[in-house]
Amino acid sequence: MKRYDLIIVGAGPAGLSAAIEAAKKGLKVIVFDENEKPGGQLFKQIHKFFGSKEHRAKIRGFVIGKQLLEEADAAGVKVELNATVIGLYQDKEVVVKKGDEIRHFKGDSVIIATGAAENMVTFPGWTLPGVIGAGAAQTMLNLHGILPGKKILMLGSGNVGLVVSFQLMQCGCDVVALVDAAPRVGGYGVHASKISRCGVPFYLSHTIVKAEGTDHVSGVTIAQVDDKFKFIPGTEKHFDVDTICMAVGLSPMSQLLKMAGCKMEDNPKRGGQVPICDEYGRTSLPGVLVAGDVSGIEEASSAMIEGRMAGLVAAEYLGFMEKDELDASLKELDDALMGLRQGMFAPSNRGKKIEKTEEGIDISSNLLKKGFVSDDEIERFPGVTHRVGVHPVMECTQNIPCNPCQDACKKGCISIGDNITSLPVVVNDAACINCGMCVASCSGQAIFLVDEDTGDGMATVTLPYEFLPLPEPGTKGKGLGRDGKAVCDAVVVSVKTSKAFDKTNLLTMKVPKEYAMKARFFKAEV
Amino acid sequence: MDTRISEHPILGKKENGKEISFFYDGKEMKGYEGEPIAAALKAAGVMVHRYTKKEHKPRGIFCAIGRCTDCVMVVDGVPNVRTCITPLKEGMDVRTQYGVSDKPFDDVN
Amino acid sequence: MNSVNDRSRDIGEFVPEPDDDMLICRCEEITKGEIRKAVHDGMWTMTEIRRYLRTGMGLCQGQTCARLVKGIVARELKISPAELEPATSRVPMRPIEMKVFANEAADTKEDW
Amino acid sequence: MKKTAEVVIIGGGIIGCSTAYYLAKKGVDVIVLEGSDNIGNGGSSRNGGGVRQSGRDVRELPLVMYGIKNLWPGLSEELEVDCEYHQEGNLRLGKNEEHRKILTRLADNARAVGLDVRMIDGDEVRSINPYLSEEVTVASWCPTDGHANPLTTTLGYYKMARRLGVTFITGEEVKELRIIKGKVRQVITPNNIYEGESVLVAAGLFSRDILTSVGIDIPMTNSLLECLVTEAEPPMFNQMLGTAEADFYGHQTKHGSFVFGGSSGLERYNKDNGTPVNSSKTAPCICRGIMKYFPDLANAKIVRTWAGWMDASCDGVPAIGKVDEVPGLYVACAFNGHGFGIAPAVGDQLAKLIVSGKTDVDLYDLRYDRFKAKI
Repeated sequence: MKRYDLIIVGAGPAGLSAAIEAAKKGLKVIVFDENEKPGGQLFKQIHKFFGSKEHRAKIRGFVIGKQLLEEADAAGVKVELNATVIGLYQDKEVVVKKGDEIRHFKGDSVIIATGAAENMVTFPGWTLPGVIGAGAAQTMLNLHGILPGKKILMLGSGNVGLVVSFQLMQCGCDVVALVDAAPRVGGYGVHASKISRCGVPFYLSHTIVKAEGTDHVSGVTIAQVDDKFKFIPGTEKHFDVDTICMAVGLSPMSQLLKMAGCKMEDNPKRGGQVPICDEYGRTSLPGVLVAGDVSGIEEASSAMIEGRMAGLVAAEYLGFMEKDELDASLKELDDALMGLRQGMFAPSNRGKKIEKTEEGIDISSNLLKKGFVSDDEIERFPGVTHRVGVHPVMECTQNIPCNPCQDACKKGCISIGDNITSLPVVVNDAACINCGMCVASCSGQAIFLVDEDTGDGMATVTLPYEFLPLPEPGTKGKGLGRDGKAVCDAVVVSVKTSKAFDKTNLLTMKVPKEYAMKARFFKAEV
Repeated sequence: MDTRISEHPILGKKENGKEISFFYDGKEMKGYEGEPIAAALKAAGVMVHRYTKKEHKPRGIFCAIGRCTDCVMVVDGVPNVRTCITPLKEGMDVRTQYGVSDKPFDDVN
Repeated sequence: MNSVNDRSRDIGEFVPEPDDDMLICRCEEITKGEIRKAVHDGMWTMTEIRRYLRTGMGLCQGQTCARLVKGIVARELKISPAELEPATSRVPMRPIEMKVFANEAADTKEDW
Repeated sequence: MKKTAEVVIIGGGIIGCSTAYYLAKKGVDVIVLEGSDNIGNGGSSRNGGGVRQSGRDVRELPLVMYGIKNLWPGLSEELEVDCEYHQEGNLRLGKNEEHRKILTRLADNARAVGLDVRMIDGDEVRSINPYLSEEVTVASWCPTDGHANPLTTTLGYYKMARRLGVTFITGEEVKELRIIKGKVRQVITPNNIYEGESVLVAAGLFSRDILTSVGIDIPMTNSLLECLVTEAEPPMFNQMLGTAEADFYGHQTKHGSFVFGGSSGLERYNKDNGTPVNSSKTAPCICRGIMKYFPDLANAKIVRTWAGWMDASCDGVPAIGKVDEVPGLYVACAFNGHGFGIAPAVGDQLAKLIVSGKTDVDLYDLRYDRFKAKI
């Protein structure tokens, strides 16, 4: 039977990262993926990633996908696509279907990096065409260039729900509501703010009563729920929609491991049924490893590190590297992983109600309940200051592991410090030159350049703008508040694009000066 | 608003395959070679892929990645083909699936 | 790990609920009420439920409903879902045509 | 937790469940102990669903004929579950002279004990089942054979027995039996000791080890059998099928899927990883076998495969009945991969035997101590 040093199932961020590391150590590696294209979910992720440089922060997911593929190719990794692993048998035998035949392979080691599957919730009408997973929306939009619908309700306020809502709007869809049964927004506040200011209303403590329609979705009714998740009569709201997206969490796709006889556990903290494994992915079966979401739901950034760890462990297991060398490498990767697992959204904080930032500042309650920081709350955060002339306003109010803004400003206006989760601070004595690099570098699109008084009773606000068409200078419209409601008249001064901005355009609008700290989005007059 | 995204603010213009013809319930339609059958149908406004066996209820795209098997149709005479991951080919005969065949139920037209 | 399970333990009577007609297994069209009733008929494991009702035995093999069914069964038994062992995973991970499954490529083939 | 009953049954498979049900119907107090976490977890849930007389050894034929005549027809109503019983015949297929010889011998033996089974030619085979390929030239045809759903039938017996007050305890692995004052009395598990006036060992493959504890040995071995099931297809045929070569067997279920079992020849030597799992070689082999007979099924998609341990005796038929030398002890094991169809009859007769000491069908040929040296 054909034998490889290492067989990897899944060519997503974890699988590819594992393959690269292992191949660099000299292992003969093959990666199988059932999809037509590699990269797992990376090619559907068009937003800039969080983290620091070592985590490939501020690079868009699909670009990271391309980078990984190039690295895998350079390292001599074989990636077999349209190759469905139909079973992981005893003795580390992998059976693969490709085209009109199946093949048997043996791996001296096997890494399972099959990722996760979407969870679903039920409500009357949930089987109607038009009710889809948020992942399905992302696949249709970003891989196939097709709109899943035109008027959409998103269920779920985790990062997936928030990010996909933004992606839908980027393609011109109307997201009529973002609904979550939980009383607080689950995902990053910056992701929520990004869609709030575009006018998406948030309905927390609400869920779907029913989807309406005969052959496909034509509407949806939601209602408020009490603390036991029971509907409160009389709170029903109806929306005309053609699509309902569900973004209600992910479950590890660990079936292959169970099939192979790995010891499994149901671990709610890891998202469901997972193999029992150590921190480097070793399962109960010698030589069978796991990496990425299959062993616990996290982000692509951590999946890449876990993949690298598993690849190295496999290399050492098969004698391609020494134990000391492995330990040293793992130590480094441990630190990188720890960096990502910090802050308010760290896996260890799941389910905890966090009231204050690490700096001791009260978290914006409006952000958690409505998806945006209110005008009176924003002033208490260290990224928000007032100065004469143009200066950065960083509406970053939660401790998340991310620091590209600090490096983006060559003038040293922005400081995060060594603790990657600290809130960015404006360093007052440095001079902002209005270059816009901070605005473009912020993965959360939370940085604005504001000149609070241009002398004529007006102010300018520069904001990140990732929509088409780009408005021409002179375009008249409205300045929208953080809640997405029109607060004032606004005129576009300029729209700057640059390769360095990586598709994040910088739209500068002029607004009456009293709205300098209120207007955060521009909407052209129709 | 067209269902196909002509230009994306981040991904730019999409490179499509060759435009080809296929048949949906006998009706000629256009799509791009190699895109999933489901994408071509979606672009043409088709929502219902099948009607279920027991309850005769409509189903369409749900997961879009070949897992849930809700979007299956009868393709070139073969039932239960996952249209969300099956590439479109010139002249393909794609039919609504009723239960496990392309023979309509009496109560669904 | 087996844990001793007395199937005579009192789990109360089956009480109909308003959403009993909610479809849970999309492939086999099994409702919440059918699953709840099966628990009261003595089907206390995920494996017994699927063998008795066919939940998760359809084309997708439980990819969508497994988690939902588990929640319903656990609630009926008044235990945590984590206590319920999922049904066994089996080959093939995706549906595969008989002619393809039958067609084993020769080991000597060297293209990949 | 209840630990004493008139009858303690070891094994929650279809034999244990059906015996418990028929005993409970007679008012007998029963405890069933199942070693795994699931009722019906062995062959009961892993077989091909045949309810068949033809092809069986004449020693077990009277018992299965009794069940098909008296029990199977009303079973769905009785168990309040759809057993999906179809009595539309069994075709045992052959392709050559050698097959004809095997089939003819089996048919002759069966006719001798009164079963209606006859040899038919290829054309008649295709008039019964038009999907069979031209390669099929001969078959034995038994019109009173059929098939049913092993999952719902097994769990149906369990459900009804439980409803009648039988105590079922799963995850209770029996380690030994104890004789007290000359009579079997105690059933010992790692956690508990159960007591019964009578004890039935119906634990499949595990029966041998359990019986060993009271000095009874039934020569049995194991073999890993494998099955597969397709997606639902439009209804094609209702017969149960087998072949002279025994390379595959199966039927189309009410649901529309095809359930087929089969062999690769490696069954006796396959291993498992703690639970019975498929070998990588068997399913492809079964598929090739099926396609030779049913070219139309080439596009049918397999959605699942599974494996199960078969308890095989050295002479191919089960050991059923009273263990004379250990008062109070009964056995029903070593069903050799065809225990499902016969199970209702076994349960019914064992219940009668335990309660009254009498059976309708003579079980003498199946007694536990029949195994003798060849010379």
